[in-house]
Amino acid sequence: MKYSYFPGCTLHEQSKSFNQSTLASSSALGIELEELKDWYCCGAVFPLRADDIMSLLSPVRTLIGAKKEGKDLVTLCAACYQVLKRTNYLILEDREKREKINNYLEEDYKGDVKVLHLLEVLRDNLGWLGLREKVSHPLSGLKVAPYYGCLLLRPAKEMTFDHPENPTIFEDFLKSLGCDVPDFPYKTECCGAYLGATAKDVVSQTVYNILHGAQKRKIGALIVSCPLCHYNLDFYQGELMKEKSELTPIPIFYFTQLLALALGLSTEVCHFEEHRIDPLPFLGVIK
Amino acid sequence: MEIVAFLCNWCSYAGADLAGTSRFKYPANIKVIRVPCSSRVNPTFILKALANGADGVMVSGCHPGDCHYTTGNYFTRRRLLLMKRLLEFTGVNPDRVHLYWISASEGTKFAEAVKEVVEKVGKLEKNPMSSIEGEIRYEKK
Amino acid sequence: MEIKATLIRDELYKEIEERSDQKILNCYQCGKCSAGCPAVAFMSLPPHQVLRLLQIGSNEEVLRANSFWFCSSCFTCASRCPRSIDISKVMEALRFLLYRKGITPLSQDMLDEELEKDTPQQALVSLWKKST
Amino acid sequence: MKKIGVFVCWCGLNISRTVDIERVIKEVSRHPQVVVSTDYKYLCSEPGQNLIQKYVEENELGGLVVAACSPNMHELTFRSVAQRCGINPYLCEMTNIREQCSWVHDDREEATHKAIDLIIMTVEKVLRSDPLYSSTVPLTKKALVIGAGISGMESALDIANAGYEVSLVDKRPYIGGHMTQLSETFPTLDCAQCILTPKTAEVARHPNIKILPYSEVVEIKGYVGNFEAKIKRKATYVDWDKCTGCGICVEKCPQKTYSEFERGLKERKSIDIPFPQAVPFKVTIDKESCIYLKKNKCGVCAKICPAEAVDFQQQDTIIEEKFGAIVVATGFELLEGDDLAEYGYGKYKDILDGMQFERLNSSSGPTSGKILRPSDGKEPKELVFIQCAGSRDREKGVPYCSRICCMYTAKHARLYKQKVPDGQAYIFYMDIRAGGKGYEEFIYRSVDEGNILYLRGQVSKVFEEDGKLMVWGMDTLSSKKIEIAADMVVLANAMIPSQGSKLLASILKVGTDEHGFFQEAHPKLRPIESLTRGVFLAGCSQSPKDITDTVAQGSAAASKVMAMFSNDTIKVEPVVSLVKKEDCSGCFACEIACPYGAIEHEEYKGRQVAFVNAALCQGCGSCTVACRAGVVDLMGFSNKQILAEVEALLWK
Repeated sequence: MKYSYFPGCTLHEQSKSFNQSTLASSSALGIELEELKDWYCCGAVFPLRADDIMSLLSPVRTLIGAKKEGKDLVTLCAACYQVLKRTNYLILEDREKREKINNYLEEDYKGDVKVLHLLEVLRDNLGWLGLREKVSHPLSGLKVAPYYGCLLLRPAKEMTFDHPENPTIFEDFLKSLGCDVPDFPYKTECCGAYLGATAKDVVSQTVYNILHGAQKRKIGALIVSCPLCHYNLDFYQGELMKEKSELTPIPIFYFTQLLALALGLSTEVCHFEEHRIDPLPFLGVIK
Repeated sequence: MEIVAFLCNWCSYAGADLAGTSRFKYPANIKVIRVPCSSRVNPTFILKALANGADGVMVSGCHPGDCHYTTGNYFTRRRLLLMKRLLEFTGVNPDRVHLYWISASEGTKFAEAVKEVVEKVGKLEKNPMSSIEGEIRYEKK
Repeated sequence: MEIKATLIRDELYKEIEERSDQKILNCYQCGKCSAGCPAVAFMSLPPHQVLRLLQIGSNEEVLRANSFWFCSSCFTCASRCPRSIDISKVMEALRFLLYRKGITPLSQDMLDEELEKDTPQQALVSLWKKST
Repeated sequence: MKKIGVFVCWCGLNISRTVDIERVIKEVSRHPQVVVSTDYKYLCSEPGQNLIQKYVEENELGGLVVAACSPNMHELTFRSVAQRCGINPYLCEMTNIREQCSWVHDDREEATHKAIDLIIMTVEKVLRSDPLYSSTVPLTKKALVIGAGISGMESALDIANAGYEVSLVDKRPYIGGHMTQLSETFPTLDCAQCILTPKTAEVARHPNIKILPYSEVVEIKGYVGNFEAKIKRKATYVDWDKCTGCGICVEKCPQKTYSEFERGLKERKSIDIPFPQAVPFKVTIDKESCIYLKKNKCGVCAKICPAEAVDFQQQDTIIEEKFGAIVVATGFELLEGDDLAEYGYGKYKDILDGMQFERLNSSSGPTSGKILRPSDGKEPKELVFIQCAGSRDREKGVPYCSRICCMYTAKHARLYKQKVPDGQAYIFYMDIRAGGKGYEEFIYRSVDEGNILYLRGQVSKVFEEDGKLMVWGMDTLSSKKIEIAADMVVLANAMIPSQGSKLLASILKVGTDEHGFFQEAHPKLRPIESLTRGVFLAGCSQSPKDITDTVAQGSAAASKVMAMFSNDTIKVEPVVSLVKKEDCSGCFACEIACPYGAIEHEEYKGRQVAFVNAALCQGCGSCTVACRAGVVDLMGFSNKQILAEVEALLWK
């Protein structure tokens, strides 16, 4: 199983924990992720203005790069996934925009690259049962809930990742690793995204709501697939702990970190040193 | 400019009536021929209209899936598609023929559609057939 | 307030509709967008009111609001709107109108070096693109 | 050539304001075949009609052109005038110079020109019109009513009381439909069972009604007056002739399964009578869950039945019967599934739909009429109702209004308050649609008596938190986000057509609208008839409606059937296709185009040719275009007529 791989800026730079745990576990599962030779920043946010064609050029260039390599394109960061997938959708559905965009490019792009999230690859190529068989160190005893956030799921018509209100793909993944997965209604609530710098109060509030909701349900840890969700839930959690005595630490994992652990890979690929909320005490309860 | 419109009785003709009851204005170039279903429109009728000098032809039926006769408009859709290709092949601008789906409740849509057809056909040159000496209308009494 | 045809559908209204590619009048004011919005508590106008004020032509009042700077484009509103309005696109259009006038929540001193070091690139790029 | 009379109507000022009528009649009179060209203020009036008659008699006219309003308005009027004058009605045509001329054009010159052109076109058409005659076919005076809910029963009773036989089919093992599940009805709070059971009993014992419960229509052939139906009687695995309904088998059956009647609030036995007032009062075995039918074990019911009625060998049987008319009364269902995911529907036990709440309220329901939470049996003190759950939602649910939810939600809240006096009911609503007799008054009495707090807005999300249901909604009147920690949430789910409607529609060859409701012939003037003659619509099969309207439509459908049955034969419209059989090559391309199966095969000079069954043909003309040789033509809209119109229009 060979795929082109688009790490995106954040995985490439800051979130080594996400990138390296992904690469290590993928290769352990026989999934070859080959980084695109030629890729550009996706732009982080999908342009929402009808007349904003320029912001689409960089993701389209990346898609053209992937097309040249002839393989499906795998990405992990929720923002990259959203931008690439919506760009592709737009190119396929909106002829007028497609023509406009192609006017700016050296070669035409018709929307024919398949953009996949690693979870989709696991589900469709390995299967949840197949994954379960590969797990050497089941994470039984860990009560972990998924935190989907916004960008993977919405808008559902364009993303077609999972049901926008009742997604289950992360749950299936966690169950395959042996985790105990409780109901977590906050899993699709927004973490505040990029508002940290300009509207810190919003992020503090949304993160508090999510963590408090998790705590009420005795959830030990959350998994994410977005570096920004991770940052908000992890970093702001540290800040909130200073003021809110009722909060207990809830480590935030990238889903690939737990995957690496379940596959018995070395904890080094997980780069736990990047975390503000130390996950090690929590991991101690693995049976 | 002369435009012949074939309207199905159940949806589009009623839609045109609604445009009337709602007093939506549209150009007078359009002359309507009522047919029971858009699938009654034989491509021959369209060719005849064009050959006799009509600058444009409009065909309108119920929305796909809403045909009064269940499936008639699906036939229309396929026939007209083919017909337009034939026109192109024979050197007639296929933009002279326009197909619409207008329901009985879409009076505005009908008025807009007529304006659209008149505008589009207006951009084409006058049908050369119209200057050919035609039949004499009737003997004056 | 006085309402007149020329007032309620002015150039600004048309520009918002065009840039967002959304029809504002489609909104029937159920408030579902506001009820699910993660940042509604911080907004001076809840999203449904932004749309309502645009409908009645109170555009200036809308532009004085702070709501769009608290919108994180999480698309919760868009995915639940029974009238198929993508409110996040309306918010984006409003942000654009403002930062074209030079109004932005960003300031030079906002990101100290410490923060810049830790904040993911994704957040910085997003913030930049959403505020300027 | 026939002599044509042209009559131009002023329609008061409606036409004459924009069209120069004097000029029109002058221009038109120059046509050689037009011998009369005249005008009148209101041609449709009595003196107007007499005027036409006078001219016909004086000039021996052979065809009439009436230039007035739309033929959809007055074609029938003027065709009967023609008939009265001894002219075949199909030699009278209308020119629409009102809706499609004077009302849509401002320029007097242009409108006048157009009117002249349109009239000349019609003259040319009438010159090529042939007299057409309606034919008649015999008629089977027996009706099939599909669906034995309140509208189907009403229909069946009316037809039966008029002295005609009726077969009443229902897919459920009992008659009465959804109304059997209801507790009280708005706006009078009548007990549903109390007003329904006398009707079910009457239906069951009526000598002219044959009830066929647990049956489905699987095939319909034929045409108006002469439908041939195949009805499948599903195996109940119990001989109903022997079953006395004693219920011993139900008591002893060890297998439990989902109860449709209780909407999952209570389980039922695999062999069961759905409810104590069921008609017929007979047991049915659910083959999906029965241990004996699945694994060939158990069979305790067969052993214990004192009447020896259980018969595991029973098979589905097919009944074939002829009917003259069909009434479709297949009712509704509630929207379920992922479309309502944000409300936690299907995920949390204490989130109920309206029908489940009816069952909770019903004294014969799972809680004997007490309002208790399904999760823990506690009495809910904070109860949130959400209207428009899936209705008026063009993104996920259905775009239409389900019409009854405003009313039954008010009823629910009021009944709740009666039963839980210290409880509080909240209703999230968008608009209150209470357009019915006594409805608005009912809403406000409910607010008054039930102390209901109406919150104007929608709910965005419902989820479980701290043992409660957290409701995030909006009150758009105060612009406040509302958070309620509720004990129970009741959704007014959208009404959708009942399962199988689409399939039935294709069996009956009638149309459905985009949502799957059966399509009426005309939304205003023919709401009871389907687009297939002899098939009538009643109740929620056609669109969401309340019991009052459902009953009214059931009766209306019956009266249409009775009007048909009051004749011994049935008239067939002459606007049908006709095959020139000497030129037919027998390719049967027309057969593919025909949506009604009206094209039949006929032997002609030793070969197979097409033949149009006039009783089945609806006159769409699709076949005429499909015919490669052009030997199929449509009477009343013939090729020569339409081509003459095209030519006349383009005369210079």
